[in-house]
Amino acid sequence: MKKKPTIGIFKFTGCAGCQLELLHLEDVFINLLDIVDITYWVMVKRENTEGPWDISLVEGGISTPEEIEEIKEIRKKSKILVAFGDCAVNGCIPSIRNWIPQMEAEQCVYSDTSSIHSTKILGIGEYVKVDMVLKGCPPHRENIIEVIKSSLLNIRPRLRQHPVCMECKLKDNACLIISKNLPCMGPVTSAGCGAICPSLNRICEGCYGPMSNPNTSALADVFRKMGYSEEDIKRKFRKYAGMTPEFRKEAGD
Amino acid sequence: MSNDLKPHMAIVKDITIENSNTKTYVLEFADKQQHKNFTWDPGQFMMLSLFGVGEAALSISNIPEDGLISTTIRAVGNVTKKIKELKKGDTLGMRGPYGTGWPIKEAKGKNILLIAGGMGLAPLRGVINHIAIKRNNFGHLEIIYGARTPNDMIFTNQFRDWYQIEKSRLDLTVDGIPPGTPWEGKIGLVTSCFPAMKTRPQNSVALVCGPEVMMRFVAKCLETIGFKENQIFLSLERRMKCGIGKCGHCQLGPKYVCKDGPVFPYRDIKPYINPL
Amino acid sequence: MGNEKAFTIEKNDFGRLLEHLLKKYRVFGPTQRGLDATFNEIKTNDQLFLDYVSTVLPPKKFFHPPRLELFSFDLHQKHVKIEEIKQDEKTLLLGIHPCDVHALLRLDDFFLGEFQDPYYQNRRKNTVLVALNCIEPSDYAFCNSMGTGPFLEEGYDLLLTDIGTKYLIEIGSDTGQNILKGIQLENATTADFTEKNHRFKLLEKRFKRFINTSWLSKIAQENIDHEVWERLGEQGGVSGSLPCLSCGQCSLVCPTCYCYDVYDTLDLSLKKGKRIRELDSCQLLEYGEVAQGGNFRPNRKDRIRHWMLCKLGVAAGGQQSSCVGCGRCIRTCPVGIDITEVAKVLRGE
Amino acid sequence: MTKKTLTVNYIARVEGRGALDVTISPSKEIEDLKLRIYEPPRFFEAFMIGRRCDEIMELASRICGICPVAHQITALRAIENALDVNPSDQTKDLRKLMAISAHIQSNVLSMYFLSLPDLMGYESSIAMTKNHSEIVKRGLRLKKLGNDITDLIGGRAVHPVTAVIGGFTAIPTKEKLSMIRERLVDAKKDAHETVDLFTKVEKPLFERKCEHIAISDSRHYAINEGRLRSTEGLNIHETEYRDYISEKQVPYSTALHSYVKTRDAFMVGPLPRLNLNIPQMSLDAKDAAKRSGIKIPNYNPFNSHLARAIELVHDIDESIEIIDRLPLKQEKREYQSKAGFGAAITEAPRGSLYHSYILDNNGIVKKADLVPPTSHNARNIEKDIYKLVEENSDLSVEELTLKCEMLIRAYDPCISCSTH
Ligand SMILES: Cc1cc2nc3c(=O)[nH]c(=O)nc-3n(C[C@H](O)[C@H](O)[C@H](O)COP(=O)(O)OP(=O)(O)OC[C@H]3O[C@@H](n4cnc5c(N)ncnc54)[C@H](O)[C@@H]3O)c2cc1C
Ligand code: SF4
Ligand code: SF4
Ligand code: SF4
Repeated sequence: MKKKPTIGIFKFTGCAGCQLELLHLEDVFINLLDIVDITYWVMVKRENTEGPWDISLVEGGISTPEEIEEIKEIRKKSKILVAFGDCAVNGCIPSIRNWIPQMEAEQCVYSDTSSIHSTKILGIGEYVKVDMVLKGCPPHRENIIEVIKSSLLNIRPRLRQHPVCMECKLKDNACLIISKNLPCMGPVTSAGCGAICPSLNRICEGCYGPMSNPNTSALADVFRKMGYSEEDIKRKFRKYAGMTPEFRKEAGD
Repeated sequence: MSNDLKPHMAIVKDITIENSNTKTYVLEFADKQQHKNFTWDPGQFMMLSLFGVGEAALSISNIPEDGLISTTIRAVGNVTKKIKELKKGDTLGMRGPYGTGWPIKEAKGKNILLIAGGMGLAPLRGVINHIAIKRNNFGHLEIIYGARTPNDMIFTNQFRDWYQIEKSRLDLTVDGIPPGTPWEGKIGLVTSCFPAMKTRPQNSVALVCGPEVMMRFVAKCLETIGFKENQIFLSLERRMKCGIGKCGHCQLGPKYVCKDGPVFPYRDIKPYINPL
Repeated sequence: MGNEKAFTIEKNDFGRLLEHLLKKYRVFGPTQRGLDATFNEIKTNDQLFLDYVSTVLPPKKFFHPPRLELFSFDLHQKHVKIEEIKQDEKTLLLGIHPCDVHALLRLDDFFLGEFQDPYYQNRRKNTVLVALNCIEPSDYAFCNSMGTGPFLEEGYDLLLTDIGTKYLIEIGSDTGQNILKGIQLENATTADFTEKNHRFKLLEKRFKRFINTSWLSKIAQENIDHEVWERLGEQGGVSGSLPCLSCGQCSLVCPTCYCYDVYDTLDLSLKKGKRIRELDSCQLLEYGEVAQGGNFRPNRKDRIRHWMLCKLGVAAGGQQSSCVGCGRCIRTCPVGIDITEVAKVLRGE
Repeated sequence: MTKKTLTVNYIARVEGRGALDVTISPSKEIEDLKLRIYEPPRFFEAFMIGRRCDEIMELASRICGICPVAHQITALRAIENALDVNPSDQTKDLRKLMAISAHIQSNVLSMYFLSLPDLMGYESSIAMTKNHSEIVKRGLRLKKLGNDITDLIGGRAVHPVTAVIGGFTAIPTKEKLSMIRERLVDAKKDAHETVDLFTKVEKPLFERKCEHIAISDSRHYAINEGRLRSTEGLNIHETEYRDYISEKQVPYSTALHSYVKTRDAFMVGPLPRLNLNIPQMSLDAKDAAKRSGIKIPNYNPFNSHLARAIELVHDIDESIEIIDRLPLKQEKREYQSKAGFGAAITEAPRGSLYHSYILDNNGIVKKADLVPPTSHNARNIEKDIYKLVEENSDLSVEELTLKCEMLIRAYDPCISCSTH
C-alpha cells in the first residue's frame, strides 16, 4: 500500500478551538483518516512521532522564547506548514495585550512575575515561512478540508480573500449597516466563514482578519458617521487582527 | 441543447519539452468522430480542464492540417502546473475552439510581420506554419521573437525550419543571458530589433502577441513608423472562467476578449489597454 | 388595452388564486424578512408580502443562482464521467416588479444570445412570471428614467396591478392564459383600466431619483479619465458619499450583473467532485488577476469605474445601459455611492 | 529499590500544554510532585480592561475552544448582573439548552476520545477505529449531536455568535428544533450504551475524600445558575465567591491553584455535580446511575467518566424538555450602560467557572476576575496523584506513569482555560 501523507497538529498559545474544529469534522473524520496518517496530535494521541510531516497544522500564536525555538524546529520538519487559525496567523484576540506594557499585563494576573516570561504575541509567520494560511477564529471546517485536500494535490487552495459582504449577499441578507445602522466589519473582513454572523442578525466582528486590499479608512468613516468614538473604532480594529498591516492604522499605536 | 460549459474528454498523444517550464502537448478528442469534425483557425483557443483543479484558456499552437491539436503550455498556476505532470495517454477535459483567430484571410497577399514575446509565440506558430505551406498566398514574412532569456524561448528546435522559409527573416533577441548560457543572437527588448526590421507599413499587417506591456509598447512603436491602427493585431490575455462571453472576467471596455478576441485590431482596443 | 381578456380578483380573495397556482407550480414570491423583503418559496397566502418595495437579492437568483453546481465528475476511470446537473422543476414567480422583469429581458439577451447558457435557459423556460406593477416607488429607484417601470408593458405571463380593493389581472402570453383556466374570476371593466391609468399617473410624480439617459453611455465613455473615479475609489466620495469599500454588494444585488467565477470541488476521496459557478464581482481585487501576479484592475478606482461604466452601457454588456433603475445598489451601498449622482457629475451637472 | 522518577513532558489527550514530574525516593517516599502547567498565559484579565461590556462574551469565548459556551454564558451573566439586566425565561432556556449541548459535546469528547483509549488499552481513538469502529462512531455521533445543537442556537459550534447581553440576536426555527428533538430521542440509546460501557470498563480502584464543589439549585439540575455548594457545607451566592475562595501562584505552573480559604484544595466537575445534584436529575438518569451501581457520594475521581455518562442521559432528557417548552418568540433586547460589579458562576463541562467584572459608567471594563474549572482542580489533581502514587509505588515506572496520566485525564483538565 502506498504510504499515506503524514499530518502533524501542533498547539502554541491559543485556545484549542481550531483543533476542535478539526475534531468536529465528525461526518468525514473517518474518511479523512483513510487518506492521511495523523502522526502527531498530542491532544488526541499518546504516541506521537518526531516527524517529518507532509502537512503541519499549527494552532496558536508565539508568545515565549521557547515557542520561537519550537516553531523553527517544526518548520524544519514540515513540507507544508499551515498557519491554522487566527492566533497562528496574526495573534488573534490575545494580541490585544500587545498594546499593554508586558509588565502591567503580568502583574494583573500574577503576584510573582519572576517565573513568567511571555513576550508580545505574534503569528507564526513572524518567525518562520508559512505555506498556507487558514484564517478564522476558528477557520471553517470547509476551509480546513480545502487546505488538506489541496496540500495532498499540491495545488493552491481556494480560500476566499474577498469581503464577508460577498458571502452575506450570496445568502440574501439585508446589509446591517444600511438597514439597522450597525457597525459591521464585513466590508473589510475576509470571507470564508459563510457570513455566519450577519445571517444571524449579528454584525461581523472581523474574526477572519483583513480581506485583500481593504478600505479600512472609509469603513472607519462610516462608523464615525454612525456616532462611534475614536476609542470604539480602535477597539474594533484592535481585536482579531490588530497586528496586521491592513488594520494597524485604524487599530492605533 | 448542447452545453458549452461541459468539457469533452481528450487524450494526450504526445508531449515535447520546450523549456524548463513549458511543454507542447498534442491532443485528440477521445471521441474520434468529434475529432474528425473539429477544426480551427490559428489564434483560437481551447478551455482545458483538469477535473478537481480547474480550467484554463490555452491557445492552439498549430494548424488543422496537422490533424491533432497542439497546445503549448507554461506551468504558472494550479491548472497549468498540474498539466505539466501529465504523461502520454493521460486524459483531460477540452472544449472549444473559442475566439477569433488571426486575420489570415485579410492578410492574404500582404507582407506579414510577426512580433512575439515569451509565450506569445505559441498562438503565432500556427500562422507561421500556415504561411509555410501556403507560401505563395503571402508576401514577405518577418518574425521578431524576444524572450527574457534564451532558456525561456519556445519552439527553438523549429527555428532552423523557419530560417528556411522563402522570403522570410527571423530575428531573435533576449532581455538578458544567465551566466553560462550560450547565445549568439541579440540582447535587448523586441523593440531593439526595429531598426533592422525589413517590413514596411505598405501592404503589410503586424501580428503581435506577448505580455500586455510589451504589446502596448510595440503597438506604439509600430504606429510611429507608419503602421495604421487597423494594420496592427494584438492577441490579449485575461483570466477567463467560461471562454464564451458570460463570466465577465475578460471584459475590456465594450469587448469580451474571449469572443470578440483574443485577437483584436489595435484600433478597437486602443483606449482600453492603457489600462481599463 | 382592454382588447385582451383581463380579470380582477378581490384582494381578500387572493388566497384562492394562490391555491390555484400552487396546484401546478412551486410558487416563489416576496416575503418579509426584518425590514426588508426577499423572494422565497410561498406555501400559504399569509407568507406573501405583495406590498413590498424592493427585495435584497433580485429574482436573478432563480435564473442565475448565486451558487450553482454545473456538473459532477468521477475520476475513478481515466475517461472521466461527467454528469450535468439539471433542474427541470416547474416554478412560478409571483409578484415580480417591472424593473426586475426588464432585468430578466436584459439577461435573456445576454444568456440566450450567442452561446446559449443551458442552465439559465432551462430555468427561464420552466418559470412562469406573474408580474406586479409597483404601488410606490422605492426611495432609491429611478426606473421611470430608464423606461423600465413603474408599470410593465412586456415580458410577463400575467400582470397584476393593485387598483384599490382588487388586483387587475392582465394576460401577457398563452401560458398566462392557460394558467387561469379552471378558476372563476371577475372580468375586468373599463373602470378598472381607468383606475390603473390613474394610479400610473400619480406614481410617476413620486420618484425621488432621476437619471438623464440621453447620450449617457457616450458621455461616460468619453470620461474614463474623469476625476470622479479617483474620488469614488480613493478620496473624497461623490455627493456626500465616502469612497468605495470594494465590498461587492452593489454588483451582487444588481438584477443585471451576471459575472461569475468557476471552480472545482472534490470530496475527501479526491475522486469525485463538482464544478461550481458562483456570482462574482468586478469590484473585487481578485477579479482582474491573471497568471503570475498580474492584475488588470489593481486599484479600487479602476474597479468602481469598470462597474459604473458597465452599468452605464460602456462595458461588454452592450451599448445600451444594463441598469434598469431598481435602485438596489444605491440602497445597499454602505458608503452611500449613488449611480444617479455619478451620472450627474459625468454630465457636468 | 532505587529512586523512581516519572516524567511526562507533554501530557497527551488533554487540552493544552502541561507536564508531570514525580520523584519517589528509594524508601518509597514522594520527594517531589509537580503538575507543571507551562502553557503560556494570554492575559485575558489584563486586556479585557478597557473593552466594552458588549464585547466581553466574544473575548471570553476565546479563552477556550472546548468550552466557549460556558465562558460566553458566564461572561454574559456576570455583565448582566452588573447592568441589572434580567433576561427572559426563553433566553434562560435557550442558554441552558446551549450549555447542555456544549456539555454533551465536551463530555463525549472526554469520555470517548481522551480517556476511553486508556481504559481499553489503546494509544488513541484513531487507533481504536480498526477494532472498535462501532464505539468510535457512536462517540462521533453523540459529539456531533452536541455540536449541531450548539451550531443551531449559536451559529457555530466553536465560538458561537448569537448570545448577547439580554438574549440572542437570532433564535432557531421550530422546524430545525424539532429535527434536533428527534435526534435527541434517538440518542438516548447511545447514551445508555455509554453508561453501560463506562460501567463495564475497568477503572482503577482509588478513593480520596476531598471537598466536592458545584453549583446547585433545588428546582433543576444546575448548569447556568445556582448557589455554590459543597460536600463540606459551603453554600454561598455567586457574589460571595471571593469571600470564600482564593488562588495561589506556584512557581512551576502558569495556572493558579484555588483553595477554599479556611480549608484546602477541592474538586469540581461531573463527579461533584453528581454527588451534590443527583436528586435533580431526570428519572432516566437516576435509573442509569442505579443500573451502573455507582455509590453516591463517590470519591473515586476515575468515576468522573461514569458521572459524565449519567449526565449525558440527563442532558438529553432535559434538552427535550426545554425544546418542548420553548415559545420561540422574537424578543426585544435593551439595556443601559452603568457602573457596577457583576459576578456569575456556571458549571462548565469540567466544573464550576467563575467570572466577575467591574464596569464604569460607560460600560467599559475596569477589572476582570476569571477562575476556570481547571484552576479550581489544579491543586486537587496533585493531591490525588500524591495518594495514587503512594498506594501504587510498586508498579513499574511505565505503569505508574500511565495511571497518573489516566487520573489527570479523568479530570479532563482544560489547560488553556486554566492559564487564560
Ligand atoms: C486566450 C488565451 C490564450 C492563452 N494561451 C496560452 C498558451 O498558449 N499557453 C500558456 O501557457 N498560457 C496561455 N494563456 C494563459 C493561461 O490561460 C494562464 O496561464 C492560465 O489560465 C493559468 O491558469 P492556472 O490555473 O494554471 O493558474 P491559476 O492557478 O489560476 O493562477 C492564476 C492566477 O491566480 C493568482 N494566483 C497565483 N498564485 C496565487 C497565490 N499564491 N495566491 C493568490 N492568488 C494567486 C494569480 O493571479 C495567478 O496568476 C492564455 C490565456 C488566454 C486568455
Ligand atoms: S451586513 Fe455586514 S457583511 Fe453583510 S453586507 Fe452588510 S456590511 Fe457586509
Ligand atoms: S445598477 Fe443599481 S439601480 Fe441599476 S439595475 Fe443595477 S442595482 Fe439596480
Ligand atoms: S456597494 Fe458601494 S462600497 Fe460596496 S463595492 Fe459597491 S460601490 Fe463600493
